[in-house]
Amino acid sequence: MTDTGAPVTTYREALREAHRDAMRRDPEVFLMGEDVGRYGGSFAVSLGLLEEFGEDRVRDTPLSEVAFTGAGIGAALRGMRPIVEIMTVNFSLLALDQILNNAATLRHMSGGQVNVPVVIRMTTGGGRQLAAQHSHSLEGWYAHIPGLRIVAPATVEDARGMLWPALQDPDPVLFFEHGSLYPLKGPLPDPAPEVDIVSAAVRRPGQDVTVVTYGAGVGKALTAATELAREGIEAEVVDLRVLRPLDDATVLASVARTHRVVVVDEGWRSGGLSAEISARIAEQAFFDLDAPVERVCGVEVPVPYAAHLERAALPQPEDVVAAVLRVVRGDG
Amino acid sequence: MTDTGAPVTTYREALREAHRDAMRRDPEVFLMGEDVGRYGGSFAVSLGLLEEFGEDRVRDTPLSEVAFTGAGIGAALRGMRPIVEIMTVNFSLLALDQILNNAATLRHMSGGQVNVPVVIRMTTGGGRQLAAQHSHSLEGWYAHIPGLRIVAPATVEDARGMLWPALQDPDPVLFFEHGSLYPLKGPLPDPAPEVDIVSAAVRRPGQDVTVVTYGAGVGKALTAATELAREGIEAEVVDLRVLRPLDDATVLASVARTHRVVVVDEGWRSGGLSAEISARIAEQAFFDLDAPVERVCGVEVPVPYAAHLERAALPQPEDVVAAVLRVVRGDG
Amino acid sequence: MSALPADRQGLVEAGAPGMLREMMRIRRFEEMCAELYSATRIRGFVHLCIGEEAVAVGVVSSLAEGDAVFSTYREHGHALARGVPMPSVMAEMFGKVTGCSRGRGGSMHLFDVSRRFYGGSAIVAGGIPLAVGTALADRLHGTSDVTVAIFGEGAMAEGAFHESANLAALWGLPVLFVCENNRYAMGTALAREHADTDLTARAASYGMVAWSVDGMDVLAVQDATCRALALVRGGGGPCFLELRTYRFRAHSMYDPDRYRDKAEVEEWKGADPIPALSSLLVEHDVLTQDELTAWAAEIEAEVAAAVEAADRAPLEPVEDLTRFVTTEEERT
Amino acid sequence: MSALPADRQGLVEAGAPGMLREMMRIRRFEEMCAELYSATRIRGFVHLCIGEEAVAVGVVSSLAEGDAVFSTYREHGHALARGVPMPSVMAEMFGKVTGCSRGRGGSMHLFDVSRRFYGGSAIVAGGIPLAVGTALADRLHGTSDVTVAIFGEGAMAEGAFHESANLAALWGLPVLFVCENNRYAMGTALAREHADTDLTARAASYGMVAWSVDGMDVLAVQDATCRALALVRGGGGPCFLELRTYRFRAHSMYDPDRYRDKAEVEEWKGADPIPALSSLLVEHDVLTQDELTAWAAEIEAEVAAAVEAADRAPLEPVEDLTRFVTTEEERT
Ligand SMILES: Cc1ncc(C[n+]2csc(CCOP(=O)(O)OP(=O)(O)O)c2C)c(N)n1
Ligand SMILES: Cc1ncc(C[n+]2csc(CCOP(=O)(O)OP(=O)(O)O)c2C)c(N)n1
Ligand SMILES: [Mg+2]
Ligand SMILES: [Mg+2]
Repeated sequence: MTDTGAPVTTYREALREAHRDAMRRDPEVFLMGEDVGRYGGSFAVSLGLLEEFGEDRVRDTPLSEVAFTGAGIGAALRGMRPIVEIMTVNFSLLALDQILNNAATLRHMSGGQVNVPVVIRMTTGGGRQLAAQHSHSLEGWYAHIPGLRIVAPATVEDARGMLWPALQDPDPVLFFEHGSLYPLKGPLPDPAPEVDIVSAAVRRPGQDVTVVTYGAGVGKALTAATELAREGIEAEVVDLRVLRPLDDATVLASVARTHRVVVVDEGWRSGGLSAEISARIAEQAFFDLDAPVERVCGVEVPVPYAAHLERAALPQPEDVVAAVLRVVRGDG
Repeated sequence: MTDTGAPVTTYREALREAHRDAMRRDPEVFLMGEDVGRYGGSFAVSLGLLEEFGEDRVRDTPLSEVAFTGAGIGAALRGMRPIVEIMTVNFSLLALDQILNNAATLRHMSGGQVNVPVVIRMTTGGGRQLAAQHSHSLEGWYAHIPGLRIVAPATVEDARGMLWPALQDPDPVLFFEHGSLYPLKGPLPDPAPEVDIVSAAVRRPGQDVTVVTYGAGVGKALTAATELAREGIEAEVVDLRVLRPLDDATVLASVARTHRVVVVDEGWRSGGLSAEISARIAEQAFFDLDAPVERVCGVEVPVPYAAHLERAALPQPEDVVAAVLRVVRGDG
Repeated sequence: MSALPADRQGLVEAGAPGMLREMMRIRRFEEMCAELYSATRIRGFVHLCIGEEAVAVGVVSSLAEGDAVFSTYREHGHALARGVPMPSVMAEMFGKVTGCSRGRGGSMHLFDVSRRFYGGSAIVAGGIPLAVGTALADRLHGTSDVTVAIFGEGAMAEGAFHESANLAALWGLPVLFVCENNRYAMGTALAREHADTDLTARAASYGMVAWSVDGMDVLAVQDATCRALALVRGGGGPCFLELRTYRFRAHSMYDPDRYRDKAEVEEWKGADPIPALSSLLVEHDVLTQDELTAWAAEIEAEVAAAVEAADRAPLEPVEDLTRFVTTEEERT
Repeated sequence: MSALPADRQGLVEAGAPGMLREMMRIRRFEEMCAELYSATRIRGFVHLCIGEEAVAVGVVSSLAEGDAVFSTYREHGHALARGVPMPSVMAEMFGKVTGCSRGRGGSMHLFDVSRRFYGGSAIVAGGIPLAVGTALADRLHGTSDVTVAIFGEGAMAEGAFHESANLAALWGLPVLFVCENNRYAMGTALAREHADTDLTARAASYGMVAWSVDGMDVLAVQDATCRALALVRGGGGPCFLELRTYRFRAHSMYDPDRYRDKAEVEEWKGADPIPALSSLLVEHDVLTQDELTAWAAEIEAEVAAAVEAADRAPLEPVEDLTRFVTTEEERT
């Protein structure tokens, strides 16, 4: 993004600083998960936090996703502000029952007696040759669950800014960090700006087509937009930021301007989040659309290890370009 | 459905007969799950099977969804044809990792070396005042997973007929029985007709609107269609039958005739299967549509216990009627 | 009956009369639930603890005010013993807004957070991890509160139990694990659930102190609970109690109870905790038969009043369906 | 070194020379993997078993042809010891179509079903339930095959381990549970993973026979494995072996290994199974130094040839990406 003169940092460091800041501000905040302490976090997000905050507040857990996720929910019931790190979305399946049937449900089921202000962070996505069991993009599943808020920071600023409002939310928030973003560099003003966990953001304006995406898709969409600009097509890139509840207004406002949409989502196509975006646009802006909404998604295969196959399995900028050309020019 | 003179049976009995038949035909078939034996199955589907087939082939398991689902997958790897009964979709979350990361993935990840011919059956859905943790409709999540086939019998004939082809499938098949359907009565010719696990079925023809649904939605849609007929609107009811891979052709053929669509799905609206149906229709039949696709879905709340609230939370025939009127007449 | 010295003064000091009365109250309440279920005034799943009242009363009456309780779907007794008012429990089962969970939870989800009664969980073993979490919070907050996790012997086969037991023991958290061993998980007998039926050995393998107690003897249950609580409260880490008991009724109102010998049921009925303690107290001149008769009448009236109040109580307006899904909505 | 009688004949009869050579082969192969990883020829996650070769060789070389193996992501040694050809393992890591999983699996997912080597699982403990399933199938088929489930000590904290151990023991299935206790799960030391670090006691609590063995002594591992296999094969139900070992390298190629004392690592390197057995065999005149040198050269050549072949091997055509997701596709 543009040079603002602000100091440059990485997504990883921004996340780490967000943790440090939250733990300094609120003694009820603590971090818990596999290898968040002595190892420094499997993606080095929490490096140094154990040393600064001690064992009580930076808790290494055994390989027990059910128990420590549930324990985070339980501590939240008691008014604490736990950050549970589940290493990756792949392992979160083991704890999905806890997230759905407890975190998301207890408030409603108890008639409003409890709050569950837990934040559950996890890495998501593919692209690093980690093969089928380690490359899932399942945030779309979580976005299906009433009672949860789902955020997916795509920028350094959001990595730095989204944690604090997530911790302030009285309800459970899931926090998805795409594994390829940790080394991402970007400017971060000091003091770090506050951001919301409510709205989508237009990352690049354009009048010819709306590209709706989030997470690692944002960078790919921006790359595609640069390419398209060379062909005289100005794509507007909308970063959803929040996957539940979806900020329809920002998306629809863009569609009202461009009349054409491409949704980019690394998850498998059938039944993915992209389908929901597409369905909502069709429902709410049917007569605005000049062409059917296109989806650029993960191919419906378990993600393979081999680099060339993995690349082919995941959306790439050239796929976005091709889809935009289809919706703009009606190319087949 | 129409009176065919065939003997009448129930969905539950049809399922039981399907099990009996499969176990008689193929010694590799066995049934395993919580309380399938001595208790007779929590919904009495397997009543009497233990007595007929013995403990080796009708196996009561401990409360260990991970282990017995995984064991079913393992036995399938070895060429057996296990039927794993997970009491309800709600508990299947505990075994979701096994289903996604093993059953659905092993074939691809091993480069085609293995098959996983397991059938996993479970009850789904709400409507019986079982409250939030026991009323989920999550088959849409499973329909997102490449490598699985998902079936959802809505009729007595399908309850009787779908199990055998599911067992013949060399890949994993998930079998969703809506909890409200077990007492459903319907005709079943003797011998039971063979059915496929590939195609959708038109359960009622009509030229004014297509109602796409499955499972317990079929009965509700048919009730709505009867009501609508009184107002001169002929709804075509499409029973998806197979939720993955979706039979687009049958749906699109109907849309090409009717130009209007209502999707009925008990699952929560955002990110549900209904979104995928809607998105596909928009993608493939955009210029056929005279109105945006409407979705009639579960309200986005954990399903409440109280009867009147539960009723309001789930799609009802009158909601289908209202949606059809909106798409047909443009009523708001 | 009890292994404890049963002299008049000992019985009075132990609070035996109050515990007897509480058991009678729970028994009568549940008998009424069964009647109301048959009359279709209560719906959903209802699991009675008739026969197991000594566990509910012995354990829960030993708790301090600040202690927390996580129970199961078989929790009427625990809720009443914890002081959740009978009318609010009954109203909950009627699905009324005056119910302790506003009618959203039903029999399986009784909540009263003002009494630190955290429900009512219908995913077997799903509440246990939460108990680890409140205990963690209490420890980090420096209180001396204990969290009690109640579950059946069937639940111990679930991974959630294992992970939670290990985590609580590893971290030395103030959790009292209470296993109601009623010898069956639905229709599956103990010996078909656990490779080793010595449940205290299983618990001890996590380094917890574990006892096995006659769960039909409320005085023994109380004594063991008090000793265990003292240990846990004193910082000794978690404890485990196995309470050997039996349910006199079927698993739920749906269960035809085909899997147990009538003789076995009858034998256990001989150990019914209520008549045994009644006789003991009359024998030792702690109570007279007239007092017992008076109690029965009072309880009858209390139950009748609860039913009547529940009957007359209002339903929550359908418009409020989506309340309590998230907290934000409440604010607006 | 070994507790076993170590005379010349005993060593020869135990096959010590062959086991030494196999350990050398695995070691050299893995050193090469590390080099190739640094050279970015291999990608993804790679977990080396350097230091743990005595476990791989001692266990796997004791198996009969029909026995099945389920391993983890740290499985190069198991695969090679099982006879999976080195070129096909190396090609797999290069992502080539000649790889044992056609390049789809990578280092974490080596499959060779012709040798009943069922991979390579990257969800910790996720493969253990499958082993219960193949053992069940083998039992139902009346074979005398044993399934070996290999996992780390960290995996024993997962619910999947608990459920599987209980199920296998409950049903008396022919499973050999092999725990590679290398004292760390990523950066988390044994004592921070398990409340009770006596892993054989944990296993024994399921009623299984369990031993603890010096995992740095290939002869001791072999001896224990053979005894355990005899027990399991004889119908004694599952057995459990804890093999005490240590990884000399970091957890994966990503791990900066901050959590261990250098001194601890050095001390364990003193127990390196390869030089110890080499000396023993030379001492007892079973081998000469020249023979060892010749082996090293042969192995060097074998590894080099595997690398060269992998390098020259073709990639799978991108068009084949969606093969092997389901079997149907193969048929067409
Ligand atoms: C995870 C899960 N699996 C299955 C069920 C269905 N189910 C409800 S209660 C029950 C038996 C539980 O037995 P136990 O833990 O001994 O408790 P009890 O009912 O005897 O009090 C089963 C199988 C469930 N609710 N949750
Ligand atoms: C369910 C799950 N949780 C976490 C991880 C991340 N992870 C991979 S290996 C590992 C440590 C496993 O330790 P152990 O079982 O002792 O095996 P070792 O690596 O020491 O051989 C962890 C935490 C995972 N792959 N799966
Ligand atoms: Mg029980
Ligand atoms: Mg380890």
